[in-house]
Amino acid sequence: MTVEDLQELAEQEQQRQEKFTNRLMYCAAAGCVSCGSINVRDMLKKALAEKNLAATVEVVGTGCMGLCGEGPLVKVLPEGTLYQRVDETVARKIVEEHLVTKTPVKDNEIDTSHPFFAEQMKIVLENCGRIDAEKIEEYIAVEGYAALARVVTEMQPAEVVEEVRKSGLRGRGGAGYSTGLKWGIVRKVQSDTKYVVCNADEGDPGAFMDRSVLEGDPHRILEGMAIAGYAVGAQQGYIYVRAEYPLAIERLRLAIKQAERLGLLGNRIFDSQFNFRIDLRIGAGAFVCGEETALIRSIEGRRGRPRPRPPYPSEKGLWGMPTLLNNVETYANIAPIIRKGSTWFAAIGTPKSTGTKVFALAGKIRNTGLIEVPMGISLRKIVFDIGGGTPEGTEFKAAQTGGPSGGCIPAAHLDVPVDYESLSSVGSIMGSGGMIVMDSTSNMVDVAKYFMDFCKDESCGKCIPCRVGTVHIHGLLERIAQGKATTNDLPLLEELCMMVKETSLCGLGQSAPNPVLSTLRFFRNEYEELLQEPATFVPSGTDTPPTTH
Amino acid sequence: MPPTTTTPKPHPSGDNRFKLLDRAITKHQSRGDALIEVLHAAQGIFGYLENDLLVYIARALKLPLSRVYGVATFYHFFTLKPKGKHTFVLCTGTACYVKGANKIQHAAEECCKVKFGQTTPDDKISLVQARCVGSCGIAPVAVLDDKVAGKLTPEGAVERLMAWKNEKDEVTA
Amino acid sequence: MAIVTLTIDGEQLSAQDNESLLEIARQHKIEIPTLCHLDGLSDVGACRLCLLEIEGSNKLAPACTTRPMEGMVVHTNTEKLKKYRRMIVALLASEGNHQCSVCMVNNHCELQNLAYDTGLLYVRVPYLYPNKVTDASHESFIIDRDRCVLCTRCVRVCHEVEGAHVWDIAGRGIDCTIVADLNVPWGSAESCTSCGKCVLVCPTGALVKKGESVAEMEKHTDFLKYIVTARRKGEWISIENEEE
Amino acid sequence: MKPKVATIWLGGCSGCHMSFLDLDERLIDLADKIDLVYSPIADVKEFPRDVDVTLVEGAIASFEHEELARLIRRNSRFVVSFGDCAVTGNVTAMRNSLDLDDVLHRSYVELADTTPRVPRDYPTIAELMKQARPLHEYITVDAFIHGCPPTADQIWSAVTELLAGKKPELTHVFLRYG
Repeated sequence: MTVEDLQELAEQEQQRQEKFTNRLMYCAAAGCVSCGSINVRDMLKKALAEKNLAATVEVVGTGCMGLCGEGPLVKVLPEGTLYQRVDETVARKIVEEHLVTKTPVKDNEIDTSHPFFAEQMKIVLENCGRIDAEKIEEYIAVEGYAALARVVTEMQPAEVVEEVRKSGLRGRGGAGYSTGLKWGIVRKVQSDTKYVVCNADEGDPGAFMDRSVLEGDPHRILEGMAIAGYAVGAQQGYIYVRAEYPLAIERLRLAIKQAERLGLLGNRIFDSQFNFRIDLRIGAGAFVCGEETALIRSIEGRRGRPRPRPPYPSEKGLWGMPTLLNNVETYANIAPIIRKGSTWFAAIGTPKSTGTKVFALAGKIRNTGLIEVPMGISLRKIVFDIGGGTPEGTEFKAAQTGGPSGGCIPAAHLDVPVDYESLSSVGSIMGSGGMIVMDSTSNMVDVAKYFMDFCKDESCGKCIPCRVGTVHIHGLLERIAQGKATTNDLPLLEELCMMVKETSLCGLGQSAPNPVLSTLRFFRNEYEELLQEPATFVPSGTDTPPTTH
Repeated sequence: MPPTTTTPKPHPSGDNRFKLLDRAITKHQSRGDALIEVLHAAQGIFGYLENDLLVYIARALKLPLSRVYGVATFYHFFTLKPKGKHTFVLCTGTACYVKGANKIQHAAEECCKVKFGQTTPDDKISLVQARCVGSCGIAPVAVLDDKVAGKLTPEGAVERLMAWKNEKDEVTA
Repeated sequence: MAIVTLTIDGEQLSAQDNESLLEIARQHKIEIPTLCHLDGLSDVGACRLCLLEIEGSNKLAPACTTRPMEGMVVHTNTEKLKKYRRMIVALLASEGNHQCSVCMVNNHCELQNLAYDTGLLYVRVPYLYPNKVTDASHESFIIDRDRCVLCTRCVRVCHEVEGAHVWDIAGRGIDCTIVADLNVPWGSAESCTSCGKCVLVCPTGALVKKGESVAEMEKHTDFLKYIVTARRKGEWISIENEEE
Repeated sequence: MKPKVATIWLGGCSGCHMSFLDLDERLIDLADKIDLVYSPIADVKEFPRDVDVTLVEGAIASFEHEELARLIRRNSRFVVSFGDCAVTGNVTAMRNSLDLDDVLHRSYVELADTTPRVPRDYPTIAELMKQARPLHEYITVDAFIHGCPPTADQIWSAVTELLAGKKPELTHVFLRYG
């Protein structure tokens, strides 16, 4: 494969697509599939055959189109008309009315000028809803692998690192470390063997951003990783993906096979000296494996227990070799940065948090689904404009970001810009992209308890504060929720939280108390209302009945 | 009993499934660091990880027994006990939780008289918890024998569980 | 390797930069409490008792796995550290079933000593009173999991020094437990050489010799100094071998 | 007026009280200084009001103990956990991981010499709780005397400090479990 071959492939595919008068894109991501989008596909094909349109209209399964709560979704190209809640009847109507009589199916048409779409900006998800994830040609037709071609044939590794650094891209896994700096560190370490690892162990319950990218645009990850491999001097990559995502695993396997067949992975990529291979490693259900040292352990076939850093994986990672670890969304940003330049990317978002962020919007909100917004957008815009606000008759209470490591942002901070620093200033974190909206019916002590229950179950058990501390924090929350705790228990709860936060070995334990601390900060009254006064000495003569529990 | 033929011996247990497992092990060149991959393969073939199976894997990958046991018990995905005939996987991700998954949990536990993570004594139903199956848009969600049921209610869950419970046992010879 | 100067508790010291802060402090008679650390075994940084405050860092660092840097200013015994250490010991006490009065290593127990050193007057969190398996199937030794603090010294000494790898940890979180082979009774664990090293390095009464009675047994870990395969002083945390 | 002192025996073996008696000749000293208003070694039926210091031996093992603990808290200015069972649960709590019915059956049926019968059947005997737990998990405790049992010296040191109106500072010398 040469650069010219790639261009030729792209043109061929574009020509193939142009032969169709229409392309019907149905959402083949997990959410819509579980609502029956496969039946919709079959009906579309059947109806097309009946109307003799099978040769001129293509039916394409594509990645997540965002509005998961209203699925299954079908998009008609080239018009770009988007249909929601498509069942078999509607599918037939789309063919018979939209395609044949050219009258859109009004009842199911979505107004794409709605803020849900207008306020979004798609970089990571640009191909979701646009291409068939299972066809490498379709990815190539939308400039896929062009960035890799350019990097390998025209740029020095140091230039690639510099370009990524200048883009201001920060790790999308949650912590927000500068991606360019990380790449630079790994590049500079002297070693014959280095590894590039993609963290696709999306464990935050209530987040499915990475899944959507993996299922909807797997080649984007492969390309991002290969560019990273070239930049840091690695020849082998691993994608560590959750076993709970069978479709993503299947699509990745297929994508790797396709890329290898075309020589986009393997030896002498684009006739250069650069060799790069990618293997999959399947996780087995451990949230802690999102922590980088635990993830490395797990790839090595061990119990996924973290170890103290330093040494950092960039120095001693997989099998003791320098290892670059980034998450799915980070790699997904690489190809566009190379293609369109770091200046373009750096102009999006805020000066310190550049680019976009994908959020999985869920909970007590009208429009649930996957959204991609420029950094710095206000929380209010996300919740009320994009999300459409809370359901009828309830009021917004808080938005939870960062999952079990994050915090709740109350109504008073709705105008906070969504960027790394601002979110942490209000006691939450950017996190990997889960955003759960709570309304006036949500009980915050319960929410804190829910997350602590998760953390205690997911604690690996290596360090004492996390192993035992989370159990006690959960127990205290339970007692508080049941009304059995006294006012003495609240300071104990806070002390335990601070202790677990400051003394735990890894990020899981260090951030586990965050949901409790943040709800204590903004909704302390909800805790205090549940507390009793402890029994004390009552001198005779001042008789009040003894306090009973 | 002496072997009657000179063809390659089948696995001592005479179980052909071990051939499949051997293939998975060979694919990874019997490397110890492929333990998790091999356990995945083994569970896929046998349904669960029996002790004998773990011993077999430990020998094949030249790993200490306790390491294999430690790994198999660390990850939620692996199970050392056989699953029930039906599985009810309740999503307890945040979105489902906010939309009342805990009510379904209580109802299901009440109905089956076992806790999540357990199988009913008649081996009919396993209650399993999953941390987010990625269908947050249609929360609360459960996966009933590989079929996703969205916007589930406690009553709906109990109805389906009762159907499983009242299923007649298939006649076994 | 280079020589660096640093300050620990106000004392200016020079040290080799491949030694751990724990080694350096102990060379200078500065006491830092530890539990999972044992000279001669790899360090895992798990018990969090040896955490230190380092000026300019907002995170506490474990002395056993942190290397010195030029100009580092370290505090080993601040009020915050003392409080956290006490809480860690309290958590350990709450997680097991430690009845000192009926323990073979009563008065010779590292956990007891930690409770005294940290001034643990009582355990503020509720005791968990777990149900754990005591196994006396081995001909010479007993494993009493009620008293196990999961320091993994036994796991490490068995793997790193004896090379048998009888022990490992099963389960996760609060359910973690030490198992022999495939969680079999110790007496039927084929890999065990009955060398007894695990018993000697165990800081509590979780691993004991048969035939001793309450408060009779004393552990000694000095033998590790004479075993040449053990980790050399100053070696960086041995990632490849670290068995935990 | 002499300070009023009470001692009470809950879920324990009475070893702490035995150790208290080991104060020997110091007991005579003590008798001059305090008014012992309630104790298993004194014949008082009701736990009195306005006690200055109460030493509680033993864990909270039965519902009666729990009730008593609350009464003690209400009636005492200063409550002291006296001995390891009160402080940690200790030996009394060793049954906690076992099923209560199994424990009762083992003790009162399997090991019975005569009339094997589980005491639960007698309404006059306090019902055991599922677990025996330390005193401070039920009420606020002001001071702790450790040991199984605490030594006479430990008790003396704590008591003299308490009588001087101080919370006993248990230094390394006196802090000991077991």
